[in-house]
This record gives sequence, structure tokens and C-alpha cells, in this order.
Amino acid sequence: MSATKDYSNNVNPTWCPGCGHFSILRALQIAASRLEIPKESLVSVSGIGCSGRLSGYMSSYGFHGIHGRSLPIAQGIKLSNKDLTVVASGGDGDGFAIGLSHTLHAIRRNIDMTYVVMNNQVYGLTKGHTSPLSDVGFVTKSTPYGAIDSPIRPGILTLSSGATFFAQGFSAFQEELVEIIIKAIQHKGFSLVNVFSPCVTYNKVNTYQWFRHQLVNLQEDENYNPNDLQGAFNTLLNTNGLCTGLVYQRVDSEGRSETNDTPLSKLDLKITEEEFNRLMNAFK
Amino acid sequence: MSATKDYSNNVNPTWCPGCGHFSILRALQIAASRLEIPKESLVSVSGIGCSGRLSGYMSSYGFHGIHGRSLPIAQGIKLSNKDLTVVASGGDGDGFAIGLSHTLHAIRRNIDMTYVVMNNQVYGLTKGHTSPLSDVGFVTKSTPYGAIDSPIRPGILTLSSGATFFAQGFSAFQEELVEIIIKAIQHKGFSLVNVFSPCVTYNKVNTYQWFRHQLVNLQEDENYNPNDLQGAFNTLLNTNGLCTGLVYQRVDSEGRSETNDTPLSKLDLKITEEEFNRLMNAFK
Amino acid sequence: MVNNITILMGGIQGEGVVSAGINLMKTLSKLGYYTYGCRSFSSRIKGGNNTITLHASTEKILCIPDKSDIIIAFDDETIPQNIDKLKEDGLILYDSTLKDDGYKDYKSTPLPMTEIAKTAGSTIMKNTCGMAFIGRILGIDRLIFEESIKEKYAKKADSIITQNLKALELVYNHSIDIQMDHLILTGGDGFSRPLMIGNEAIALGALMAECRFMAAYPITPASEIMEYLGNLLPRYGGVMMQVEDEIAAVNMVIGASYAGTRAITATSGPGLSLMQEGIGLASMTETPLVIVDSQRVGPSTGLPTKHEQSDLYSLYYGGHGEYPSIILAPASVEDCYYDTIRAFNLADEYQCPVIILSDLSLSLSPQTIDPLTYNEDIINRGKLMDKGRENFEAFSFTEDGISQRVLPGTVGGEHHVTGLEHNQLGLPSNDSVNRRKMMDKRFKKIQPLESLQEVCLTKNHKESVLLLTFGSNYGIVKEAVELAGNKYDYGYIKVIKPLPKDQLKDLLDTYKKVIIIENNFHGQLAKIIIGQLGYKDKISSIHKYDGSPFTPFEILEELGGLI
Amino acid sequence: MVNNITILMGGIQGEGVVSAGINLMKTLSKLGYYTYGCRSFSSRIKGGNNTITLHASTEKILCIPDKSDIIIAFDDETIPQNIDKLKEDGLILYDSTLKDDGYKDYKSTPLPMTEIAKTAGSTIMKNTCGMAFIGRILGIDRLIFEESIKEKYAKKADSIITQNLKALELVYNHSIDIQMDHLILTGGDGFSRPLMIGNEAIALGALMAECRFMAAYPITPASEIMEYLGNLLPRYGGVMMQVEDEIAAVNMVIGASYAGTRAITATSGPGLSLMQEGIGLASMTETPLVIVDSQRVGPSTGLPTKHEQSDLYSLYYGGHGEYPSIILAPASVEDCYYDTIRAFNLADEYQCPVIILSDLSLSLSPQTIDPLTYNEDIINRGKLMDKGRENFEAFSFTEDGISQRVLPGTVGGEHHVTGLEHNQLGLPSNDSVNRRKMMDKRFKKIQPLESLQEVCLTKNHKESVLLLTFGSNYGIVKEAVELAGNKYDYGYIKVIKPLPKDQLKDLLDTYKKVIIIENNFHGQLAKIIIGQLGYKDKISSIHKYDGSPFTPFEILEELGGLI
Ligand SMILES: Cc1ncc(C[n+]2csc(CCOP(=O)(O)OP(=O)(O)O)c2C)c(N)n1
Ligand SMILES: Cc1ncc(C[n+]2csc(CCOP(=O)(O)OP(=O)(O)O)c2C)c(N)n1
Ligand code: SF4
Ligand code: SF4
Ligand SMILES: [Mg+2]
Ligand SMILES: [Mg+2]
Repeated sequence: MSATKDYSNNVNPTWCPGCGHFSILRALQIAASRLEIPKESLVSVSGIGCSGRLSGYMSSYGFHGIHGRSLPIAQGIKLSNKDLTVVASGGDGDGFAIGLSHTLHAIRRNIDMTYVVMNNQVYGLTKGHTSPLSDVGFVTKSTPYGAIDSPIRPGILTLSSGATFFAQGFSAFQEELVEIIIKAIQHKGFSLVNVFSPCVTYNKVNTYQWFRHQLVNLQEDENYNPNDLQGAFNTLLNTNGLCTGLVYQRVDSEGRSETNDTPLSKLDLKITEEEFNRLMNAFK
Repeated sequence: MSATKDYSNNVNPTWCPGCGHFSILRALQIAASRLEIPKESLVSVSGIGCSGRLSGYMSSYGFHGIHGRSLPIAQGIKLSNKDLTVVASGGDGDGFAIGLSHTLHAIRRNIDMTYVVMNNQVYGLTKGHTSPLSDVGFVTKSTPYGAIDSPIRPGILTLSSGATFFAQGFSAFQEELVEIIIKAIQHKGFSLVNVFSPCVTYNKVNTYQWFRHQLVNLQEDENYNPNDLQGAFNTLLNTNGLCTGLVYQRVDSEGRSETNDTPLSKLDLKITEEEFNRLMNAFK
Repeated sequence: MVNNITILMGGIQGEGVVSAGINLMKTLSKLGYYTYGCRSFSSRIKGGNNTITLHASTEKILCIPDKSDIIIAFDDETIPQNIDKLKEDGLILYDSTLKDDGYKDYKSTPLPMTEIAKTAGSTIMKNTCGMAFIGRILGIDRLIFEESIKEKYAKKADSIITQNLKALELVYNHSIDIQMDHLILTGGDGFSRPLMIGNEAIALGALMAECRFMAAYPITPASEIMEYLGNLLPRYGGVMMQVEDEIAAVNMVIGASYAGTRAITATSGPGLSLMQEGIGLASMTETPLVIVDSQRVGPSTGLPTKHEQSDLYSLYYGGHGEYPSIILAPASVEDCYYDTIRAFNLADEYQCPVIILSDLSLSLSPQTIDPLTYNEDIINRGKLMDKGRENFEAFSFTEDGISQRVLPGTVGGEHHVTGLEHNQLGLPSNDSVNRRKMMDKRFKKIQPLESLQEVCLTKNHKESVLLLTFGSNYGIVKEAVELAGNKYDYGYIKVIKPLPKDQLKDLLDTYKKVIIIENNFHGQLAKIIIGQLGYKDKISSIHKYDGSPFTPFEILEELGGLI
Repeated sequence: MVNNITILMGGIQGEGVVSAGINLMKTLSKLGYYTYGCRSFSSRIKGGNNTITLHASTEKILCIPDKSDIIIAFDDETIPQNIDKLKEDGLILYDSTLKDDGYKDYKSTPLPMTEIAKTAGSTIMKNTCGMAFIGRILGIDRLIFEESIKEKYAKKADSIITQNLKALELVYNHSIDIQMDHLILTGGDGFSRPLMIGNEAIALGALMAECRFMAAYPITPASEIMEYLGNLLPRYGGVMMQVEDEIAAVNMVIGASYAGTRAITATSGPGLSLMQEGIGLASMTETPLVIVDSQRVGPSTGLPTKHEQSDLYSLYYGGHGEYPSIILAPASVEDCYYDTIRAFNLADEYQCPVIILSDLSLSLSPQTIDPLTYNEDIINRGKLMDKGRENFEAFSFTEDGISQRVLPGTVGGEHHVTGLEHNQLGLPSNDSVNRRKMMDKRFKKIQPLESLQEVCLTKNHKESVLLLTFGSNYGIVKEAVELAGNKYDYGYIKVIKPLPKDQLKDLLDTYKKVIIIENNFHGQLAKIIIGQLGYKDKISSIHKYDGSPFTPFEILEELGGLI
């Protein structure tokens, strides 16, 4: 079994002490080691934000892209080489403001990969601006009189877009988070994990404390059936999205499958002269 | 009462004979005349696509923007002058592919305006490409082996984003469409109307005929309560989105209200010297 | 008897006049003539007048002459809208169902195209009848058409073939009451050649360059590339995806390319503007990226079905910050094919974005082409390694500025890439010395290209004037120069970025005057060259920006004023 | 006793050293000194070393000298990282809790800042103590600080005031065992002036220009503009919205402006790339649009907290197709204010996009400014009509290329606008004659700007060399020239697009050599000028692209090589 530290490149994160993002990084490293994903087969793709720095702390392959576009990049990687384990991650702004369209289109494509939203309901990197996931009334540098618009509900939106896997975690619940990420990576298809990851510097409302009080743990409810879409919808509505655990998984998901068994990047690509002539003749 | 023709500029549409978009144009003109909206107070904003040409056939103010961006433009107009009646319109590609993020963010802002999706489940203007609303298996120039990805469900997505008004119409049901658009315009807040508008040239599957067979008319169901969100969700799930009528309206919606009663563009904007000095003193 | 001829065919959009024209071009290409076709589009989706003008010749000519020999009309708009393009002794043919507006000054005759089609079974064959009439006038043997009909409809119902053959027979038996012998086309070399548009050649080039991934968003005039590859890539194990927008397209292609698959996207102006951030990311992460920009009239939505070459500025200078990229400018359909292969090689070799700069005329005008050569050995993947090594430096400082590259999946090659400024390991770095070195490294990479010979010249040694152009203009300039008795040297520039500075300097030192001919308002290529090399006093510029390509005579006229 | 001094303060990011520095600058500004501050950022969000270097002087100086008189350190990194910036006879002060690394070659002394803060009630006051120590060294009366403490904390609990006053007292009573009299600052004119950063001046300018709508997406170093207006606009009936991305931002601003409200957005490189399509739309629909681009290091995400001026190319040439736009380049905080007002007027007058080009240094460096003049009559809304007329032509061809404009809501002015090419009524038109005329119209509009005097010159009549720059560099060039004994003429260009061609030509004809100084790799302004005007042989270029601004001596050194 590979060790967790094998997945760390020993770079000291730029995150503030206590930032929720540390726990996500570690959870991903633990999950990778438990799944024994070879370092060279793991690609961590990230967006821009405090969250986006994650890929720079993994000793796997890492692609730190541009703001809001981690998912298009990640999908391209997976389609190019299906042998790779692709895990994209990014902030709530990255995935639900500038990247919202990509997030929902990635969901409906159901390509076999994992997306971890490092959700602190605020823009950390730009030093405290509102996010589409900020609560109404949330005061930030850009909403000095409090946020007006009703927040995006990531869970409901994800399910409405036809997600085949949706789970939620909390930075303070490390072990649950590891288990969820493992399930997400194992899921065949696109898996989205929304992690409540407190920003200790710019979000003084949705704190560790606050989440501990609010979050309902679905795993603790024996009757909860994560394969029931309608039930998942209702749970999200009833808890106002504030629950952790596997919320929904479609059992028969297979992931978008392209025609070939060999990964694209390893195909024999040579086209013979005969074949070329056939192609040319179509133009006569 | 103003006449429908008052809202037409007598330009001959470039649309193919039989195109569903004709009916939407006419419905909007009839609605405007029944509501007696002064021509100068109506602004039609549109995207790019066959659909996008709509604004060019209205004798009101019209803004034909760029692909996917009709809603940001329209919101800017409304926030700038709240006395205007702003109706945005565009194709399914315009609103749910390139413009998806704007659509959902506009919904959550709930600014008092109307958005009409001229939905033909195909890209008409580019001469027949798949749309995110195309059914699985739909054959187009860009999906010669049939569309793979599960289509976006505009209704569910709209409700999940916190819409306060969602209705659906069908180009062949002119009178119902007129009534829906009237209700949408009267609604206080953001109203989204998804109109099934067959493309007779590039969509040979979702035809007038097909819709006539598939569509359920909600108005005909006496028990249907458009103010019940949960019921609306279920109806959309049960009909696979194929229903017409007012699907959901939140009764207490007021629309995003900015502080002023006077429209921005008509405010007295002069800042006195005294006030200016106060502002400057903050920097000392 | 002639050895070249120009024919304008017009009718209602969607009724098949363009495909009839293209069929005629295919037939002529099979007989050993070079053809070139130019389409006009109606602003309506269906309906409205559209035309195809085709030129056939024993010589390869990449443009449409100013005047046509024949106009054939299937609707009432074709003749009035195009009569100024008819030669003085030109011939007008029109469907006998149309009203005779009496173009008295011209030879004109009605032809019973609709009538014959109806008799043979269906009016939709009227364009085929038109094509056959022209074929007959040009002296093409009926058997040739019979064969191609059989071939074309091989998979269709027998009745279709019978009906078409019947129509053909009626056309060839119809007596035409007009002198037409002078229009018989002769001299074809009998060598059968393919007919292609630029977009098809680009797509085919990508396939042969072992590109197996495309993500794109439809847009005129680039969509044919995704359509062709959407059809073919899955057959060769590849993927073509229409995605949510151009931003997704370019970033997916970056991802696919990063992971090792050669990948492409294609767009036009509006999409290009949206891709600027992604292009910068590819360059900063040193990821190979191939983009086709098929230009149309801008700015904004502009005129989507009209021709222009106005994206040079934004490709050469666009995108925030500064990063290397390469711009190739094919001038013919053959170039489109070879340049696309080259684009993939350059992208791998220099680990940066390569743009294939096309324009509406080049992308959409069908041309008879010379056989494309098959070559076993066309792939150069640059410094791509199949092994890593500890602390792999994907951005190491090297002599030539190019670092070794490994693909994800390679043991021991694990590393990080980022759009932030980074050190040799690919980790973010704020250090100012590193920053300067990284900038130097990235720009050093592509410097060798500046010394290549990338201006294709035809020397007539007549005058001290050089006409320089790029893209589809080249064929027009060539024709203009030939019409003018070959009294100018001329050429086209194949690589716009980086400019082939050494060669350009030589040329600018050699010639008294260099006239740059382009389809845009500013004379963009001229200004780019001046900005980089100076020589303002030697360079003048002919530009046109009304949405249509130059005609040879327009160029000559403008030249008159300059020389 | 001196009349100018430079102090570098460093500590852990987030612990208040920068705000202490800014407070000191405010105090100095009140006393009649001009101050200029320059910040460095840690790459960490919180923690890591950051510094503020401030210069105070009786003269207005818009840069930081190469060397500081004092370094004051609150953490262990400050001294080693900045020791090379200390004058030979400079003074090092450090918190007594830090280890004494013994910079033997320098005068250095520990100060009990943390200790005093703790005694007074809380260690968070240690920066205030530092500020007070410096104030004391500079000879600032304790009463001055007392006043400002009372003012600053007026709304806070009394205990805070008491604690701060206590700390102040302890600082002023602490005996310092080192010779410091030569550091007493004198000569301030006693006139109290405001301290501002460029972003605040832009925001204030927008407010005064009657801008009442802003939509934006946060990005360094532009966010302060949305923050300031987000706070103030609602108080004046306006709206500031943080939206989903920069594409939404620019299009919303276009909508708001189209409907009559003056509107603005602000961004930096990455956002600018995303806005290109929207900028083209504004220009094509002739909608006024004001955008701030506060430049940072590119390409891609680059170095978000470092300084560069590399977006010129993409602003001058970017965006597909061709359209007019205006680029203003303020060089000081005062310019930021006045240029913003001008930007709104130009946008209305010429009905096109206007970009206010700032850079990280200008946007974020606090400066003491001369009082901004209040003027009753600063608004020019151009050809804005309050009445329509039948068949209103929003795009009529006029002598000056500018058409009358009406706002939605105006009776009889109903019309259409589109990003497609259009006729005078604003309806789509494919016509090629119309196309050409519309292009001509749009570019004719801004031509008069080319004849204005937009290069601000300081003539020393000493040599035939002109140093030309723009943006925050101006202050540095000015200082460099003064250090060199005023032997060069120098100036900055206030309008980069359209270039003030007449004036530039005059200058290029007059001077033997024009040296253009800018913070980018390519020498973008130099190349733009050459591309438009020629004169390649006369123009040379000094450029720096390592993320930090020039220092005066760097400029002099580079000049040495060129002259
Ligand atoms: C196109 C673009 N716009 C804006 C930015 C500036 N920016 C960087 S990160 C970020 C948002 C960060 O918030 P989030 O995604 O929630 O991540 P967090 O920092 O909270 O982890 C923004 C707006 C950018 N880098 N690129
Ligand atoms: C940025 C950009 N990308 C692509 C296009 C090309 N384009 C024009 S309309 C359109 C889609 C049309 O489909 P839809 O929105 O469904 O409208 P319809 O024509 O079906 O009414 C596309 C892709 C464009 N104009 N701009
Ligand atoms: S600012 Fe917030 S999100 Fe960013 S590192 Fe600090 S705690 Fe984490
Ligand atoms: S192509 Fe389709 S959508 Fe477009 S005008 Fe024709 S029928 Fe309507
Ligand atoms: Mg966040
Ligand atoms: Mg559509």
C-alpha cells in the first residue's frame, strides 16, 4: 500500500492556518493511498482560488488552469487517456460563478472523473468577496450592505442536471471525507463532492462551529437510501442542503464510454496509404 | 388599445416558412398590445441564432446582442431604467449552452423582466447542429452517430435555481402562448417561458406533429396548482418536461428591488461641492 | 472552343443550385480541368437567392474572373443581381418557368429545366437538369454524367437513378436554338483530381497528423471542420465533441493535448475572442495547441457569411500579457492540408499554440486540387519523452528554450503545470530573476522560425515592385499579375507569426516598393510588418473591407494608383 | 534634518504593518508633505512577509528612491530580504522580540514595539507603536498622533482609544540610544492633503462623472474600484453588482449604458481577455462603455500581485474584427480621477468603448495628492437627444461620423441595434456599399482625437533626446531625469488610442532619439507607435518585465547604454 505522504510534494501550502482546504488536500492524499492509485496515473486539475492551489501540493501530475475552467481541462485529459484517474477541484466561485456552465455540462456528460468543490461560500483568494453560494445578507467587501441574491443550491442543481453521483463532506470530518472521496473516485461516471471548507479569514459566519451545529449526517440515518433520486431531492430541500454523506448515486451509471478500449493517447494512429487513398476518393 | 401591428416594423423575417419562431414573435406582439405597453417602453433583447433575429422585427426598442449574452444585457437595461418592460429572447443554444451560467444567475437575481426561450432543440442558424436540449440519439451534422449526452431539462433546472415564474408554451398554441407571455410580463420578478418552437428545416424529430402528441396541457387539469413548488417539480419529472401552461409561480415574489423609486437613468445625479468635500475628507 | 470558362449559377437557397454546381465541378475535375468555385449566401436560412460561380480551366486558377461567360438562373433574382458580372458577349440561360425580363443586350434563352425535371419524375431534379445543360454546352459526354449519377445514387432506390437518367436524356435531346459552339471546353488533361474546400483539407490534415480529439462549438465558416471530423474521428478511435462554448472547447483541447492526444479546435472571430484566455494558458503551460481561425467579417457578429481577413491583429497581439504563438496562413486547399500537419508538428516541437489562419473564401470555396502526397513519416512530436526522472523539470532552462516533456501516466515524470509564473519544476514562483528567465525561455523557443524562408515568391524580374499577400487572396493576386502581363513579382507569406524577419528584411531591402494586399480596414499585415521591421516608406497597402474578396481587376485598378 | 525620507516597513502579512504605514502617510500628508507608498505582497493569503516602502518629501515625487533611509522590521524576513535597499548610512530598527542577526555594517537598534503594545493592552498595537517610533524619529509632535487616534477610533469603544494613547505615550517616552537627529523631517507646507490610491480615484471619478452602475467580477489589482463603488453607489441611488463573470459584467454594463445610465466595469488581464467580444459589441452598436484595465503580470494568471504594463497590445489590437475604441493612460492618482471623468465624456461623445489603462503600481500605491478640483460643469453626454423622430436613424451617416442617440423610453425614438453589420436604421444589412460606409463612419468618429496634444512634456532643452513613457512609470522617469541633472526632455502619453499622431510626428521629427520606457517584454508602446507612424530608427525602447517597477537608477543605467 502506498503511503499518504507519497502523494505530497512537501511544498508548504500558502493557505491560512486553519483553512478548511488543508483537510481536503489530505483527504485526497489519503484516498489516493488507500486506493493505491499509482502517482503517475493520478492527475489533479484545479481552478484559480485559494482552493486552486491544491494541485500544486500533490506529487501526482497536476494542472493548475485558469479561473473556472478546471472541468473542461479535466474532461479533455480523461477523454485523452482513460487510464488516468482524474480529480478536478476548485472553489465555489470557480465552479458556480464563472464556471457554472461547465460544471452543469460536465455533469450531463457523465465522464468518469471526480470533481471536488472546496466550498467556503466566499472568495478567499481575492480577499473576501461574495460568492454565488454566500447566504443572503452575507457582508463582504463587494456586498457591504449584505448579499441580496438567493444563493445557488449546489446539491439540487447538481441533481437537476442529471448527476449520477453527488456527495457532501465537511473539512472537520476528515474520515468521512476520505470515504466519500474514495466512493466518488470509484463511481463509474462523473462524481461531484461538495465539501464545506471554512475560510477562517473571510467567512466569519459559516464557521467550523456553525457547520457542526447545522450539518445532518446522512450516514447516521439507517433509512436513507442514496439510490433514490426523489428522496435525495427531498433531503436536500429539507436540510437546506446542510447534510453530509453520499446523497445520491445512480447504480447503473457506466460513465460516458467512447468507442475504444485503448486510451486515445496510446492508440496506434498510423493511417495506411490505402486508407488515405480511400479518404481522398471520397472527394472525387 | 394599441394594435398588434403597431409592434411590428414590417421587416420580412429571414425565417423558413413554417418556423415556430413566427408564432413567438406574433405572440409577443399580441401580448404587448393587450397589455398596452407603450412601444417606447418595450425593449426586446435577443441573442444570436435564428431566434435572435426576433428583436429586429419589433417596432419597439431592440437590442440584438452577442451569442449567449442577451440576459446580462437585458438585466443591465432593466437595472438602468426600471420603467422599461424588458423582454429577452433567444434560442436553446443561446440560453442553455453558451449562455447557461447567465440564465441561472439571472434566475437567482429575480430582476423584474421576462425571458422567452425559443426552443427547437437544435441549432437552426448554423444549419443543424446538436443542442444541449437535443434528445439522446438525435442525429445532426455534429452528432452523425446520434447525440450521446443526456439533455438539459430546462424546467427542472430553472426551478432548482430558485425561479419565481416558469411557464411553457408551444408555437402551435398561439392563444395559450399569448396568455402565458402576458402573465410572465405581469409577474413581479424574473419570468422564464420555455416555448417549444419547431425548427422545420433541421429538426425532423421534434416536429409540430410530435409535440401535439406529447404535450400535456396543465391548464386543463383543474387540480394543478402552479403555486406549489414540489408539485411543479413532480409534474416536470412525470411529463418529462413535456407540458404547457404556467408551471410555477411564487406568489410573494417582488423582484429584486433597488433602493430608488426613480429609474437610475432619470435620477438627478449632481453631487454638490459640499458633498464632494465630504467624500474627499474621507481620504485625509 | 475554349480552355477556360466561368459560369454563374443562381437560384433559391435550399433548392440545390449550389450542389448542382459542385457536382459539375466534380465532373470537370474528373475530366482533367481545374475548377474553382465561389459561393454567395442569402441572409435567409432557406429561401432567398444564392449563387455559385465556378471557373474551369486547363490551368490551375484560384479565383473567379471578374466576368462570367454564362449565367444560368433558377429564380428571378439571379439575373438582375448578377448581370454586371456577365461578359459583354455572355450567355444567359434561365428556367423557362421564369418571366423573360428581356436582357436584350445579351444572348439569352430559356431552358425547360423545371419542365424536364417534372416530366422525368420530380421538379427537385431541375438543378441537375441545369447542370446537364451546361455540361452539354461545354461538350461533356452524356455518358460521363450517367456514370456519376449511378455512382452518386448507388445506395438509393433504383427509381431515383432511373429518373435522373431520364432527365439527363431529355436534356441532351432538347434542341437549343442558339449558337454555343464557342463555349465548348477543351484541353483537360484527363487526369482525375479531387475537389475540396479548405475546411475539409484542414480536417483531413488533422486526421493524417494523428489528431484524434476535437472539441468545438459551431460557427460559420468553420463548422465543416467539426462536421468532417465528427464523422471520421470515431472511426479511427477518436472523439469529436460539440461542447457548451468556445471557452470549454479550447480548454478541453488543452487538456487532451496535455494528456498526449493531438487535439484541435476550430472557430471564427467571435469564438476566437472567447478563446484568448485559453490560448494564453496553453502558451504559459507550454502545452501544444492547434486552433483554426476561419475569418469572417467582423467586428462583433459582423457578417457571418461574408469574407474578411481581419483577425490578424487579434491573433498576433491579442490576449492579455505576452506569450509566444505561431500563425500559419495557408493560401490554397493543398496548403490547408499540409499546413495543418505542420501545425501539429510545430505545436509539439515548440510546445505552444499554433493557429491555422483561414478565411471564408479559403474555408468554403471548392477547388480542384493536385493529389495530396501520402508520406509515411510526417509526425514530429518534439521533445516528448517516454520516461521521467526524479524532480522532473518540465520547464527546465535549455539552450533552445525548449524543455523535455512527459505525458501524465509516465512513471517518474510527475510534475505540475500552471498558468501562474512558475519555476523549472512548474511550481508557482514570484521570484523576479526566475520570471525574467522564464519569459526569455518562452520567447527564445520560437526565434529560429524567424530565420526560415516563409514567403513564397514568384519572380518575374520585371519591376522593382513586390506584391505580397496571404490566404485566399493569393490566387487572386496571381491571376491579376498574369492578366497584367507578369510585370510584377508577387508572393504570399506562409507564416505570419513569428514573422520570417530575415527574409522579409532581405525583400524589403531588395524591392523599391512592397505592396501588401489584404481584406481588412487597417492593412493589418502591413502595419504588423512595419511595427516589427520598420520600412514604413517602402510599404504600401491595398485593402478591401466590404465583405467580398478582391477581383483581379480591382487589384489592378488599385495598383494603378500606387505604381 | 532632511526634507525627504524613505522608510521601509516590513512584517507578517495580515498583522497590520501596511495599514500602519498608510496611517503614517496620512499623518505626513496632513502635515504638508507629499508621500508615495509602494507595497509588496506575500504569495500567502495571511502570513508571509509583506512590506510597504514609503517616501515623504516636500516635493511631489511619484516613486520610491532606490535606497531607503530606514528599515523597520516586525518579522525576521524583512531585514535580510531588503538590506540591499538600505542606504549605506541607513538605520535599521527592529522589534526587540526578534533575534539580532547583527547587521554590523549598519546602524541598528531594537525597539520594544511588541512589549509596549502588550503593556498598553494588546500586541495588535505593535504596528501602531512602530509607526509612532518613526513619527518620533521624524520629529512629529505626539499631539498630532493623538488627534488622529481619536479621530480614527471615534466610533469604537473608549478603551481602544485609551490603549492607543497609552502606547503612544510609552513610545514617545522610551529612550532611544542612537543618533537620529539627522532624520528629522522638515519643510512641510502645513497644507493638509488627501492620500489615495489610483483605484479609489477612479471610483471617485466615476461617481462624480455621474456613473451610477457598475457590474464587475473581483480581480487583483482592480477590486478596490468595485469595493469603493459598492459602498458608495447605493447611497447615491446607484447599483454595484458583483456578477457571475467578466462576460456578464461587460454585457450588463453595455445594457445599462444603452438604457442611459453611465456605467463602468473594472478588471485586469484575464478578465480583459474575456471581455473582448463584449467590447466589440459595444463598438459595433455604438454604445458608450467605460472599462478599467488595471494591469498585472501576464500572460495567463501570471503573477497577480506583481506589476506590469503588458496589456497594451491586446487593448490596442485585440478583439476579432476592427472597431474604434479609446485608451486613456493616467500617470498619477490625480490623472486617474480626471481621466475617469473624461472617459465617460468621451464614451458618450464618441459612442464607443473607452478603456482606462492603469497598472498595479498606479492602482494600488497610495499617494498624497493635490486637491481635486470640484467643477459644476463636467458632464458632456454628446449627441444624446430627448426626442425621437419617425424612422429614427441611430446610425445615420453624418459629417463627423457620430449619429444622434436616443434612450429607450423616448417616444418616437424606437430603433434597433445589433452586432451584425447594419444600415442606418440599425437593421441587419449585407449590402457591401453600406458595409464600407459603416466601417468608414465608425472610424471617422474618433479621428479628431489624433490631432489633440496628448503627450505631456517636460522640456529641459538640454539634449535632443526625449524619454517617453506612460502610466505609473512617469513618476519614476521624472525622478530619474531629475537625478541625472535634468539633461533630458521627457513626458508621458495620455491617450494611447487613437495615438495623438500629429503631435507624435512633430516630436519624432524634432528629436534625434525617442526612448520609450515601459514594463513589458516587447516594448509594446514602441512597436505600436512604429507600426502606426514608422520612425523605427529613431525609436528605442527600455523595458522591464520581471514583475517589479523600474527604479530611477535602473532607468539611468539603461539610458547609459542607449545614449
Ligand atoms: C478570469 C478571472 N477573473 C477573476 C480572477 C480573480 N480570481 C482569482 S480566484 C477568484 C475567486 C476565488 O474564489 P473561489 O473560487 O471560491 O476560491 P477560494 O479562494 O474561496 O478557495 C477570483 C475572482 C481570475 N483569476 N481570473
Ligand atoms: C461566440 C459565438 N459562437 C458561435 C456562434 C455561431 N452561432 C450563431 S447562432 C448559434 C446557435 C444557434 O442555436 P440556437 O441558440 O438554438 O438558436 P436557433 O438558431 O436554433 O433559433 C451559433 C452556435 C456565434 N455567433 N458566436
Ligand atoms: S483566505 Fe480563506 S480560503 Fe484562503 S487560505 Fe485563507 S482561510 Fe483558506
Ligand atoms: S432553420 Fe429552423 S429555426 Fe431557423 S428559421 Fe429555419 S425553421 Fe426556423
Ligand atoms: Mg470560495
Ligand atoms: Mg435552437
